Amino acid sequence: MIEKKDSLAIGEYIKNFARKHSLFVLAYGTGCGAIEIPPTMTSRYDAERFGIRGAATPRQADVLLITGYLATKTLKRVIRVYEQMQDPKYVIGFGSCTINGGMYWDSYNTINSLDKYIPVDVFINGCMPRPEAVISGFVKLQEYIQEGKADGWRKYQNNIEEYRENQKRIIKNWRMPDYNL
Amino acid sequence: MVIADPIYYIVLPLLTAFLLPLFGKLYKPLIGIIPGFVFLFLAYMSVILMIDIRPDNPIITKIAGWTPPFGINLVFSSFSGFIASLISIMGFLIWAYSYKFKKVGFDDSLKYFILLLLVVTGSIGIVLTGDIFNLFVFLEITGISAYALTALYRGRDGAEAAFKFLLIGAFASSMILLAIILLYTQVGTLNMAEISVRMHEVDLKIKVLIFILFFVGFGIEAEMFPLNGWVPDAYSQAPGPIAAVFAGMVAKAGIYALVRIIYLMFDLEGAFHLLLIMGVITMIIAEVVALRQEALRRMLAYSSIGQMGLIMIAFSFNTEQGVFAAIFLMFNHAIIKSLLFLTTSFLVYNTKTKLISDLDGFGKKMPLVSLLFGLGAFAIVGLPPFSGFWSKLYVLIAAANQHMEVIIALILSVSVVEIIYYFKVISRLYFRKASEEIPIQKPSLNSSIVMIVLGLIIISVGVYPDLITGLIENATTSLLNKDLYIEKILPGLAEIIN
Amino acid sequence: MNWSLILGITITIITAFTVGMFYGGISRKVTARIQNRVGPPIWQNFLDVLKLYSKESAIHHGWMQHLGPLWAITASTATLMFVPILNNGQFYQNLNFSGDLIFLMYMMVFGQLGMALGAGQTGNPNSAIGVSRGLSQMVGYKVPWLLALVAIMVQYKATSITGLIELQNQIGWLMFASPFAFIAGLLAFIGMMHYSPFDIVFAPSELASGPPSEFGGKYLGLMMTSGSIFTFAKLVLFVDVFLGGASNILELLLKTFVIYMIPVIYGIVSPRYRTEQSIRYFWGWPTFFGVIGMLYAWYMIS
Amino acid sequence: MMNSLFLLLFILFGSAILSYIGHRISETLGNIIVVVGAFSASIWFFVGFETPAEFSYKIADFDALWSFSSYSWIFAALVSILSPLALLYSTSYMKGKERLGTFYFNFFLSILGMIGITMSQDFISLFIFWEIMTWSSYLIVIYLGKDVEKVGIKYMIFSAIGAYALLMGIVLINREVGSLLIEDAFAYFPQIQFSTQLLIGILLLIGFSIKSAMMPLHVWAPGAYSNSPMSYTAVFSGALSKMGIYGLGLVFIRLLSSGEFTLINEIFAWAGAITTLMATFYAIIQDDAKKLLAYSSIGQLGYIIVGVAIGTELSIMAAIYLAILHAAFKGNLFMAIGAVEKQTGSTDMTLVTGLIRKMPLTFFSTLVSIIALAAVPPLGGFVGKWMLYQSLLASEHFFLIIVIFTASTAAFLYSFKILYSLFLGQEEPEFKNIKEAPLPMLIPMILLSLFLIVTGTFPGILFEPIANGMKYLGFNDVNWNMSLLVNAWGDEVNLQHVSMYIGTIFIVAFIFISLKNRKRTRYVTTKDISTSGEIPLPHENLSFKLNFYKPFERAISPVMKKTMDSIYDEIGNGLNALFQFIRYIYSGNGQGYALYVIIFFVLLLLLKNQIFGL
Repeated sequence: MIEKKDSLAIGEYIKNFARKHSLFVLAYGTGCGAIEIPPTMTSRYDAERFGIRGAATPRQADVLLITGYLATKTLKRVIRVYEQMQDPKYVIGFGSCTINGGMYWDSYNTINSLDKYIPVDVFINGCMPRPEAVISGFVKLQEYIQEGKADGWRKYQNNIEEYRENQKRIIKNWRMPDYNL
Repeated sequence: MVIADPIYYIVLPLLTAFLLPLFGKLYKPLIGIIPGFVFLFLAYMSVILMIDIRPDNPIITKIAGWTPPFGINLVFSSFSGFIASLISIMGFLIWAYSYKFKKVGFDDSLKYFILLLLVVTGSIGIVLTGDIFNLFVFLEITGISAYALTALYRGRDGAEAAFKFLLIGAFASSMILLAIILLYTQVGTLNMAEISVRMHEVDLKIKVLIFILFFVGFGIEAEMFPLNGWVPDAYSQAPGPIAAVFAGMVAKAGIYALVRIIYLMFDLEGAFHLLLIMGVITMIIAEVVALRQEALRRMLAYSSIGQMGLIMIAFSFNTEQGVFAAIFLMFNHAIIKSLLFLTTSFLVYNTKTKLISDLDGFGKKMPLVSLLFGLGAFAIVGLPPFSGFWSKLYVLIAAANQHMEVIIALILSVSVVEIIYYFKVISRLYFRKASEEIPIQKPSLNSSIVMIVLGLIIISVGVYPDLITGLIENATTSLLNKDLYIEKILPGLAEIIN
Repeated sequence: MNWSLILGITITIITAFTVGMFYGGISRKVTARIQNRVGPPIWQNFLDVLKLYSKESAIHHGWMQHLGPLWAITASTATLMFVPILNNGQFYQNLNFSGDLIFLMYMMVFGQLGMALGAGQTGNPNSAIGVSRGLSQMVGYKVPWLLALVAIMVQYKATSITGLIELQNQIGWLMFASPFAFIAGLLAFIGMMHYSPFDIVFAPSELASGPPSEFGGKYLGLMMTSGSIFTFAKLVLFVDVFLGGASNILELLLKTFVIYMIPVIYGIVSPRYRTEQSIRYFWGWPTFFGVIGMLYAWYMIS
Repeated sequence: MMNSLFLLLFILFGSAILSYIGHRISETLGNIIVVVGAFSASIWFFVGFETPAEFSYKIADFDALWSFSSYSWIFAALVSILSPLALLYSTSYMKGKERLGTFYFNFFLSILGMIGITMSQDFISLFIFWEIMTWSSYLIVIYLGKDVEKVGIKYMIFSAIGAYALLMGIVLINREVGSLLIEDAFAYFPQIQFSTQLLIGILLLIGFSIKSAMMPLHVWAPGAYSNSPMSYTAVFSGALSKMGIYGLGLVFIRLLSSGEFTLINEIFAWAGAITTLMATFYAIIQDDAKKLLAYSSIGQLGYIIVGVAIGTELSIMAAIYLAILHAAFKGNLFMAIGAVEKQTGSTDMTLVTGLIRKMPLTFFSTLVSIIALAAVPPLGGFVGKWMLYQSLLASEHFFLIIVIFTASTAAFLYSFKILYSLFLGQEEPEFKNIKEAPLPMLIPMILLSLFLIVTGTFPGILFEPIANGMKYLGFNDVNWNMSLLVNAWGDEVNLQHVSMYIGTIFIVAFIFISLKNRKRTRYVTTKDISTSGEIPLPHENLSFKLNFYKPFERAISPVMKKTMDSIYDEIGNGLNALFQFIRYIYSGNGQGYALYVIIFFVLLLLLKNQIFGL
């Protein structure tokens, strides 16, 4: 498998610097939280200052932003989108729903904690978090990237069986080819 | 060469025609065989005669020893001889094609061969005779036997066609007779040569009247518009070989007579103009009408009318090239159109309705016949390397040297129409799936051989036209200098009169 | 082996890349300022490309997609090679004496064709739609562009750019010498830069960024590189033809920047055309000016 | 005597007959005969003529002369290179069809016709060979029996019109010059009075330009090209249409050499340009690959007509170069499409898709030919276009260059469409087990592709014979370089630099992108695309094919309203109505006919003064 790299190597530093300052976000607007993305991106809070910009397709994206609760149906799509992204890739869980199910904690068709199904690098809590919180979450992600600690994608590759197990437990009709391994 | 004498052209077929019933009483198959020998002899004789015939030594036969202008005489010049041999050879081929013609029962075959012999006699007589009244007589022989042949099937349509033919033919004979009478009152002789010498004595108005009578009369035989109402019915109702006879012999005899009259007897400038105009009209209307025909044989009939129009145009130029082209056209048209009619009779016989639309996929069913039909079609629309191309080319060259660009354009645009309807048929024959399987009557061996021979003639003349051009040049010269003709028939008469 | 030539080529490419990247960043900055935002730093595009190159995985749907970006960068650098960067530049003179305008016009579509093939193989409907739009629009803006260039070629009897530059050193800039051709060329140039309202090819909100929508990682990085080089090449070409080229690098930067800002600022304040609207637009006024320019040229030579 | 020219025709005709017989016996034998005959003929053509052979004879007292002029040699070489390849291809393409004997018989006959046209130095044999070529090609066009009435008859009508215009011109030349030798015609033509010169010129031009599908006379071409078997269409569009170009060259440069005919040149140049533009537009909106290629051939021929009609040294050179190249790439394209048709059974671009990984070599040859067609450097098409534009610039045809340049830009649209729709895009399960085309079909395509690639960098290979040929046309000192293009004003394009640079950069970038994290670069199927998380099922076709250029169609819709076809159809209907009316003259009523006779007689009597001038 992939050996742990020495994060002090200069090349790695430059790479991380670049990754950190250019985050192409694929905002997966599932729940109500999606409404917070436009103000984050536009003039009021201008996330582009940090090099954050929207990406059109998962092929180009670095960050998968899950805004809100995930129904089991939606989870399938999210997994597929995540697997279509190119490494290194990061996931930001947005709002309480992604952490513990939030107000849908006992719903029959939503998942409670996103982390069991795809590796989340940064959670932003709140129901729902304001743009300031979102931006601070991104900044946190940038710090992690710089330090090389945002390695959810490696974790996903290493423990793929475990993740698949969890995913298949939720998704009954599993009709997905195995991607990105 | 004692046996080779033009008189046999007339005597033999005539006698045979009258004696044929007796032979039939003796031994029935003779009915089919005897005419064959006659035709064979005629063909052989014409070959022998044509070998050493030149424009300056026509063979002149005086019937019953009376010298012209008092007696009847047959003139076998290069021109008349060429047409006569053409007719006799065609006669032999058509006999060979049809002496076991399935569709004709026995007693019919007796009539059939008698009438065939008579038609040949008449047409050759028209061509060979040097006497105007005699020409009329032969015309009547041809006409009457042609009417009878048209109605040979005794069908309702056949009878109707024959009646139309008869009606219009009657006009022809009466007008020609009237013309002959007027002419006799004017010049007091019936010998064509002498007439042509004495013609300048005739008053112009009467001359024109006589010419118009002749023109209309022979125009009917020569299928000139609008006198050709009989043609489509006659061609489409008569038995297949008979249509070929009409195209190859009767029409040729008619146009021959017309040309003979115009070139030999009347030195009218307007005559050529009239011929040109009528030729153009005939050609255009006939081809255009042929485009809209559904029945195959009617289409062919109209197309042969168009060809006759083309021949008239070529004759009307009154130049050497024009006459050359015209004679070449007559030859080609006789061969090709006969081939087309002979093949068509098989094609049509195997379709229930006689329409073009029934011919789908015959290329598979009857490969030989379809191939030969296609060959004939290619030849008649004038595609190289087939014989039709050369005659068309010569017509165009003649027209060009007359500075008649418009005529060229007309001829060519009409040829486009021709191409359209012939290629419709070809594409149906070969490139359509057969509609339903009906039992096919294959052509018998002799018919196939005849058709193949015709096809070979077409191809060989097309690839190497010099086979035939020599004869045609002789014919041209012998038609064009009439003084030589007169001199040969009536030595010294011209000096006596002038 | 001509080392100085190879060195020159390398430096030219690097210059073009840098300048193109900075221009892109500047345009983003300007956009942000006009929208009353702070906007990214002007070196943002460098970071993006660097990030894309530092991606660790990549996917492709077959050889054509693998070759598409190569094709693009080959074409863009080749275009750059045959455009004289500086007038007197012994240094930047690469191969520009062995190419002329007509050659360049064909060279410029070479890359687009390659990109289109690459995008075609991904099998993504959005890519195909983007390509169809792009090619259609190309036919649109080629007409006034051609009219402008042909007017100049026939008026000054030269098809090589170096010849045109030498000529402009004597008679002054062509944008004043033959103004109508300049107008037509400029309007066509705006379309050529694919900024709004002519950004129907990449239209992010409709087409998911169109042709490149299946390209990620190194492929996207290579495409962005070639895009920046191509931008610079086009700018230099325009400056050479109409603004008399540039004698030193600063002048070149100044002129190209001015020309570059026109489509950018025009784009920020205008919405997006539909494809047939854009084509009809180019066949409208720009073509009219082109025809006027052509007639003017005709009048001048006869 | 067995003249070498005569022998060439003899070989062709013999192989026609033999292949017919052979195919009657067994298909394999027939195919062997076909291939051997074709290749021996072309080998004899290239090897057997060390000395300029001549064969003169008289047919029906016309002088006829066969020999290759250096100009006609080019076209003969074109035919004898392309036709054996097409026949080799055909042996595999036509496998299992019926009536193969007829097909190959006509195929050889049309080759014979083309060779004959190029070798005949007198109008009469030229016309004979022309007609042989025409009717044999007609028989092949309707060979498959697809809408014979419409396409076949249309082709035959237009060919007949062209041929008869030619014939009329020939006859008039015979009258004016008194000989049918082409050289005599050139020599004595200027003495003819001007109006006749004009008439003859126009007639000959019409006759020749119909075969090369010029705009108002082009309507036969799309159907004819797309209906005949592709193996023949390769020759039909590649070589047979060039016969028209050959004739146009003769007429424009040699016959109408005196300066009074510039108007005709202008008219034909514009007609060619309009042809190019409109044909390109029609090609863009086609959905059948055959039809698309047919229209694109018409368009390409338009360029060549422009080049010939302008008539300057450079433009003629460009025209001949483009003619040769068009033969190569369009033959190649038709063969490739034929291969696709053979393997998948359809050329409908909305159905066939994603064949690139199934038929890579076919895709390669298609790609090369498309690049050559679209005139993208560094392949050969660019060279021809460049020379054409330069000649137009130098001869001050400003708006002409705009029109054809726009057309060549629009050509990118259909070029991409044909590549994308057939080979790229989604790979559908129904085409899962398509195999690459068999070897006899591949070899010709590969050879032609290599030819295109080489001529792109070293056009001089072709310039040499072209320069010889132009001596015959009267351009004595044509200067050409092996791989350097120079225009009238001394501006140049160095093709070696171009291709060297492109090659280098391409290789460098290729190495870079292929080596960069090679381990983690993977191939994924075309079903794995970003469809906002949805998973496309195997039967869901996601490729975008139908109305591919709808916006462009909307943009150009005003000029596409009235097609030439509809106009001709209206004319045809009108004529049909007229003929139907005339047909009723023959009412079938005996009394009516009798009445005609009377009326005619009376009319003659009434008009006798006018007719006989009494």
